[in-house]
Amino acid sequence: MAGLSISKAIAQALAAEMERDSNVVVLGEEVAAFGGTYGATSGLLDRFGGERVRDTPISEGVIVGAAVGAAMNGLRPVAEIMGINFAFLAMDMIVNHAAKVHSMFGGQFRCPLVVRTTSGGGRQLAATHSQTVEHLFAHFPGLKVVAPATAADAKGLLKSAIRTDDPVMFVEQATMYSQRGEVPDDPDFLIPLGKSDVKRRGRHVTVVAYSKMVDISLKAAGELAKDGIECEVVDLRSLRPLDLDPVFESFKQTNRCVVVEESWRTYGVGSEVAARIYEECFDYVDAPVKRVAQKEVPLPYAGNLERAALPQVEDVVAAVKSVL
Amino acid sequence: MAGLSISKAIAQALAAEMERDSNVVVLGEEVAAFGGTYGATSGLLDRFGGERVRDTPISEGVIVGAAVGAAMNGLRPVAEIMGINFAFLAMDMIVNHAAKVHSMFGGQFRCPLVVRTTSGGGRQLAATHSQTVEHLFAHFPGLKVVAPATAADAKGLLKSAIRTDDPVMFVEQATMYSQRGEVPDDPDFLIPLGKSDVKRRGRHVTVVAYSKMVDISLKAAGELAKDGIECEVVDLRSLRPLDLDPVFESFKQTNRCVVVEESWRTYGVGSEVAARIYEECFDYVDAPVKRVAQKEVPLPYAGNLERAALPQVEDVVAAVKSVL
Amino acid sequence: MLPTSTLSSSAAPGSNSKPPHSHLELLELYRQMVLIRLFEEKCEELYQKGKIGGFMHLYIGQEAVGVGAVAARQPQDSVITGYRDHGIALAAGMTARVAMAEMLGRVTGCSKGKGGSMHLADINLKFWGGHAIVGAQIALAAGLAWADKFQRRDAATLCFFGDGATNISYFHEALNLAAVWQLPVVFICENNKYGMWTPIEKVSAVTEIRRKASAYAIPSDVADGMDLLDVRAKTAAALEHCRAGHGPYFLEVITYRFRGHSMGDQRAYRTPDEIRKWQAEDPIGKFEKVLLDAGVAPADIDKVDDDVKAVMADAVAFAEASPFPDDSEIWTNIYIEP
Amino acid sequence: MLPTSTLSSSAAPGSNSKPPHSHLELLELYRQMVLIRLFEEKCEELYQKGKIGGFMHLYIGQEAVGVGAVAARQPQDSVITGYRDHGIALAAGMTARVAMAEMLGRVTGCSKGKGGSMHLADINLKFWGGHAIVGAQIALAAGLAWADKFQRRDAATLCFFGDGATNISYFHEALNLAAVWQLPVVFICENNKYGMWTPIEKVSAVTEIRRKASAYAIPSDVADGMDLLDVRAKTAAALEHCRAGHGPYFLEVITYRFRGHSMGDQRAYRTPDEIRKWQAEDPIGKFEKVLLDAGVAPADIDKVDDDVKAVMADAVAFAEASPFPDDSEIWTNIYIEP
Ligand SMILES: Cc1ncc(C[n+]2csc(CCOP(=O)(O)OP(=O)(O)O)c2C)c(N)n1
Ligand SMILES: Cc1ncc(C[n+]2csc(CCOP(=O)(O)OP(=O)(O)O)c2C)c(N)n1
Ligand SMILES: [Mg+2]
Ligand SMILES: [Mg+2]
Repeated sequence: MAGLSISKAIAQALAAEMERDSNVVVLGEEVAAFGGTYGATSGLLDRFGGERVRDTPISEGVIVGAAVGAAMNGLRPVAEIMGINFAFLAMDMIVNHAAKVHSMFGGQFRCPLVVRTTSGGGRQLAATHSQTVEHLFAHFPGLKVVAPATAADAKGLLKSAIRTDDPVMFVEQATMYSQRGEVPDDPDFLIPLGKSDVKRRGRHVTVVAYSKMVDISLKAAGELAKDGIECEVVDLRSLRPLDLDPVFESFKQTNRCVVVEESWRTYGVGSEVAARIYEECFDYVDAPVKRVAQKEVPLPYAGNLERAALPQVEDVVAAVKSVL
Repeated sequence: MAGLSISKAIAQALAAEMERDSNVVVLGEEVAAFGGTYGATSGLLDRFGGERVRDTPISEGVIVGAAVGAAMNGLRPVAEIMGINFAFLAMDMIVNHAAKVHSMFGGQFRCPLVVRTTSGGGRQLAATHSQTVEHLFAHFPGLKVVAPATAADAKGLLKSAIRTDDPVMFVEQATMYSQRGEVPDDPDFLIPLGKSDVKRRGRHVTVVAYSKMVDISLKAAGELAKDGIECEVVDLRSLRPLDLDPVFESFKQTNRCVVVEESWRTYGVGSEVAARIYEECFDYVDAPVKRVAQKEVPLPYAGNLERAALPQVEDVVAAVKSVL
Repeated sequence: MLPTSTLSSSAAPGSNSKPPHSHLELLELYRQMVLIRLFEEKCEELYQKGKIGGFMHLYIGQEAVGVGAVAARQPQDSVITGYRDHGIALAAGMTARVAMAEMLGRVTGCSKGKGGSMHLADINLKFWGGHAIVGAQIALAAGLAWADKFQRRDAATLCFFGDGATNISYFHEALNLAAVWQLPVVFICENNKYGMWTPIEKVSAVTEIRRKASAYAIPSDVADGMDLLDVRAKTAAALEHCRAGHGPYFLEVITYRFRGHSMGDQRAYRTPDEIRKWQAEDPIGKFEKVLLDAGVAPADIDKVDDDVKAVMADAVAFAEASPFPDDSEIWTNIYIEP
Repeated sequence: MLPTSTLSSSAAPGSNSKPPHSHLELLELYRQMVLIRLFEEKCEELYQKGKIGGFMHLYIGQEAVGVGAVAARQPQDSVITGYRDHGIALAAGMTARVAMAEMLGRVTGCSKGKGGSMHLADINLKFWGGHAIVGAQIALAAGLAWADKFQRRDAATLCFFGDGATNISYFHEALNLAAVWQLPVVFICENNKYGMWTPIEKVSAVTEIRRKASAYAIPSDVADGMDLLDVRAKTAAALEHCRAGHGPYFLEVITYRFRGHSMGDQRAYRTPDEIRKWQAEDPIGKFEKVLLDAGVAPADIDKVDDDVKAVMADAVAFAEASPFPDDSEIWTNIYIEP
């Protein structure tokens, strides 16, 4: 075990999988010579050479398009899209091709592709550069969508994402790269895709979150514990497949739930979690599931406006108190 | 009043607004010389000339991009994207630009743009050409998203969409163009955006739907009425703004709800409606809100598979019975 | 007559540098074109009867492009195209049975009935489909070729697309990437002058499509799409260029579709004169003359015609006798790992 | 010295067909460049102090491009660019006060603090922003110009973008549309040789960017981006072309950014030699010589320098004294109609 940043954990995962399988290749803007905008591909070019680690033009469509074609034809590409806000320019390739070439051709083709990208606000990048929209991709059957919250999860999940024969969107949160955590050294350390994880035990309220909101929720849980309120914090880790079993299990104890997401509330992850809780735990519901989310506005630049719009620890604290 | 097809109703709406405001222009693939793939722009070229009705290259990105720029600079473009499946290629322009130029620049710019497109399955077009994904666009504040279910609504809503100074996605269902209905002749016939509409009165179960699923739900309601089960069918008409007041009002009488949507269940419209019902009508809930949706698979070509995957009248009937 | 102004002088059939073709070889190429023609006519009939659904785009008139180009490939070379894919599929070696079963949505179809007309494919033939998002295959082709180059497979990719497709994003991004990474792709633009009902000059700033290749420093040539041997020779040369490690090549093929854009296309966007002029250039009729000139016996040609008819009758019978996929098949092939 | 091989012969400053410039005019152009330079240096300082947030891309070294090109426009002509927009904003007439207030996220900023560094704009100056999705402004520019042409406004659009942006989808689709519709856009590629840290030759099949324009039959020229008068003259000629109804024009401007791609860019992707060579071509220093050669008094130049310093001091004071937007401002400007 070693204290590693998320960015280093990702670089480790990539290196380990490239070591293990010579068909794993990395491509994207600035991933090679400069190791990625967030350092997550740092060191790979030196270690694996220019044929396996490739800088691309600013061409999001063909970055993913070429990766899909290469995946169909035997490679296991890890394509980086610098920000999920730019993934809209590759959306057709991700949802119409990566997600469908296997099924639409009756199972002939496979697309073992990982699209790594960065999501989230909080850096004063204004409306077009601050979105959290991984759940839009998670709407599409055929695609897997992963969004880790810790360094260890980032490593273990990314390694699984690279090994699975299905296409995966792997979404990192842009403000979290330097966050450190204990990460197993074992090159075969894997975390299965599609399994939620209880990040804190508690019996009063079930708090459901993923990505950076796990951190926010854990901080809120810390605050609340001071008042004797014990939250169980469930980290979804994958948005597709969506594993809500730990949520239901917890909810059957707590009878109360708060879902925390960084994106806008309407048509968000919280609504899906809420709807499913009512479907599966109807007799256990003591209060409406509460959703904490970004205010429904394009995120503004000014620091105070951005703070006012994004979900904060105190919003989670207030939401938990409101369902008690 | 006259019995009109949806396609004619749309052509009428376009003509009326073009007549009224010389800044309204129409662009898209095959919209001019051939009046649109579905005939919805038929007759416009002859009547308004080639400067106002323009065929474009197959360039979805710049179809919407040029429309956004033109909207900022004084025109009121109605851009047609031949199918919502191709709108992914224009998604950046729609969600990052059309939806944001007003807010991100502090209100300086306006973007009175309508993007008309076609959604839905049922024509054996296979996985990439059969999707129903308007709610993904409805996730974005700054955009309005409309999806009419009848010829009259299509006309009245499209006219409002063209008149509003905000950008609107206007989503028609591809199998419904020839469906006829009574449509007011009045050139100033308008239906306000963001208002749901009760399409059938009933006191036992609230059925919520939009676009083609309204039709399916009305047919199911007809069946159920034979057994003495009276459904109230609420047509959302707009997905953003989302007007759930009529749903809540109805639900407070029926205490039971089925949401019918053509797309996949996970992260769909049904989850949002369900979550909101619990938030707003918690004390009125007698049974979990039931969601009827497409099976979570990329839609296959073969007719029987397509039917098996898409929501059918009998699925709605069964769902309604299950919540009673 | 094909308007000569649209063709470079090097497009003359005589420029074919390959050794003269054997009768057998000529008959096989002829057979493929006739098979496509009859397959398409049968599809037309079955579509009108409601047995084929969805959108369907016929290849009639363009047979020499698919057959000529694919004939130039080695078995390790890949082929990919758009939704107008029946002809390319058959040229790539798909049997009429398997293709027709897919058309009819049967489980014996190449894509188990899940893809339909626009999504024929056979991985064993290195025929990667059949893609209905205009231009997407151009990006996918870059990836196919990248994998081949990476694996040092001595293989290239033949990527077909229409004139209309050259205006979409993917065309630009993929040609640039292919050039920068020196990928072995032959980009084959089937310039049939129309994208749906719109003539190329209304939507493309240049109508000599190969001029677009020069923006990526990709060498290019033009071929007469009504002349199978010209297409074949120029594709062969393009493949040699790729195999020699010189990166991508661009081939514009001047052709024409004799039917509408897709089934149900009754729009009057072409003059009867134009259509007649091109029909006089029918690639099959022209190639029949090549065969006769080469001394192939008319009886041998007739025999091919008869054989193909029999093959088509068998294919339709096979397809119609095949079961529809079981409804439970909607749940298969979504994910490889649960 | 600017490597001459990258410039066509017509790029020599002497080719400027405009009448000789008055001292006043020269001083005004000089003033704008100095204003940009000092504005950028101040931004750098304030960013390091944490007063400016987000991503910030400085225009230092490229001043002659924005000032020279925008100086050629008429008031009715539009201007649009990418995220590297401070210089263009100031050249378009935005005051340093309003620009600096936006940098600091104040409600007095041009975008009320909602846009920040990458999203400066002023509709009254027909400066349409500041767009941070690479290449998006190229598509928007086609639309701006379409509206102008449609309204018969006798106006054209100056659209700025980087060399890296020429590889993205929008570039291709927008240039083709502009050519087909004969839209009055001057496409100005600020070729500063790098997109982020990657040199152009690693990611673009052609490095003489103007070659890309020929795929759309758009006429092009190249200008020396370190020579304000050359940029201005060639932009003026391009605008004349547009105004005469001949459709779009493409101008490649060879330039260089003296700072990194954005703040915090400490990567060593350029040799000190290369940087030094270009710094020797500093557009402001060069233009000062032009002024002196034209007989402008050194004292007049010094006065401009002093004036600009005062303007900048005032701008920073204004911005810092301005209030942040009220938190409730998040709810404004989402929709125009509820
Ligand atoms: C991205 C996208 N936009 C639009 C369409 C609808 N569409 C299908 S085929 C076609 C015309 C293509 O023309 P061309 O590339 O010349 O090929 P051809 O049909 O002539 O073989 C269009 C517009 C589509 N399938 N995908
Ligand atoms: C679509 C998109 N992809 C990637 C980025 C990240 N990005 C911002 S600037 C930039 C480099 C652009 O280079 P160039 O066009 O040469 O402009 P320059 O910065 O040199 O002025 C990149 C890759 C982005 N903003 N948008
Ligand atoms: Mg064509
Ligand atoms: Mg650059």
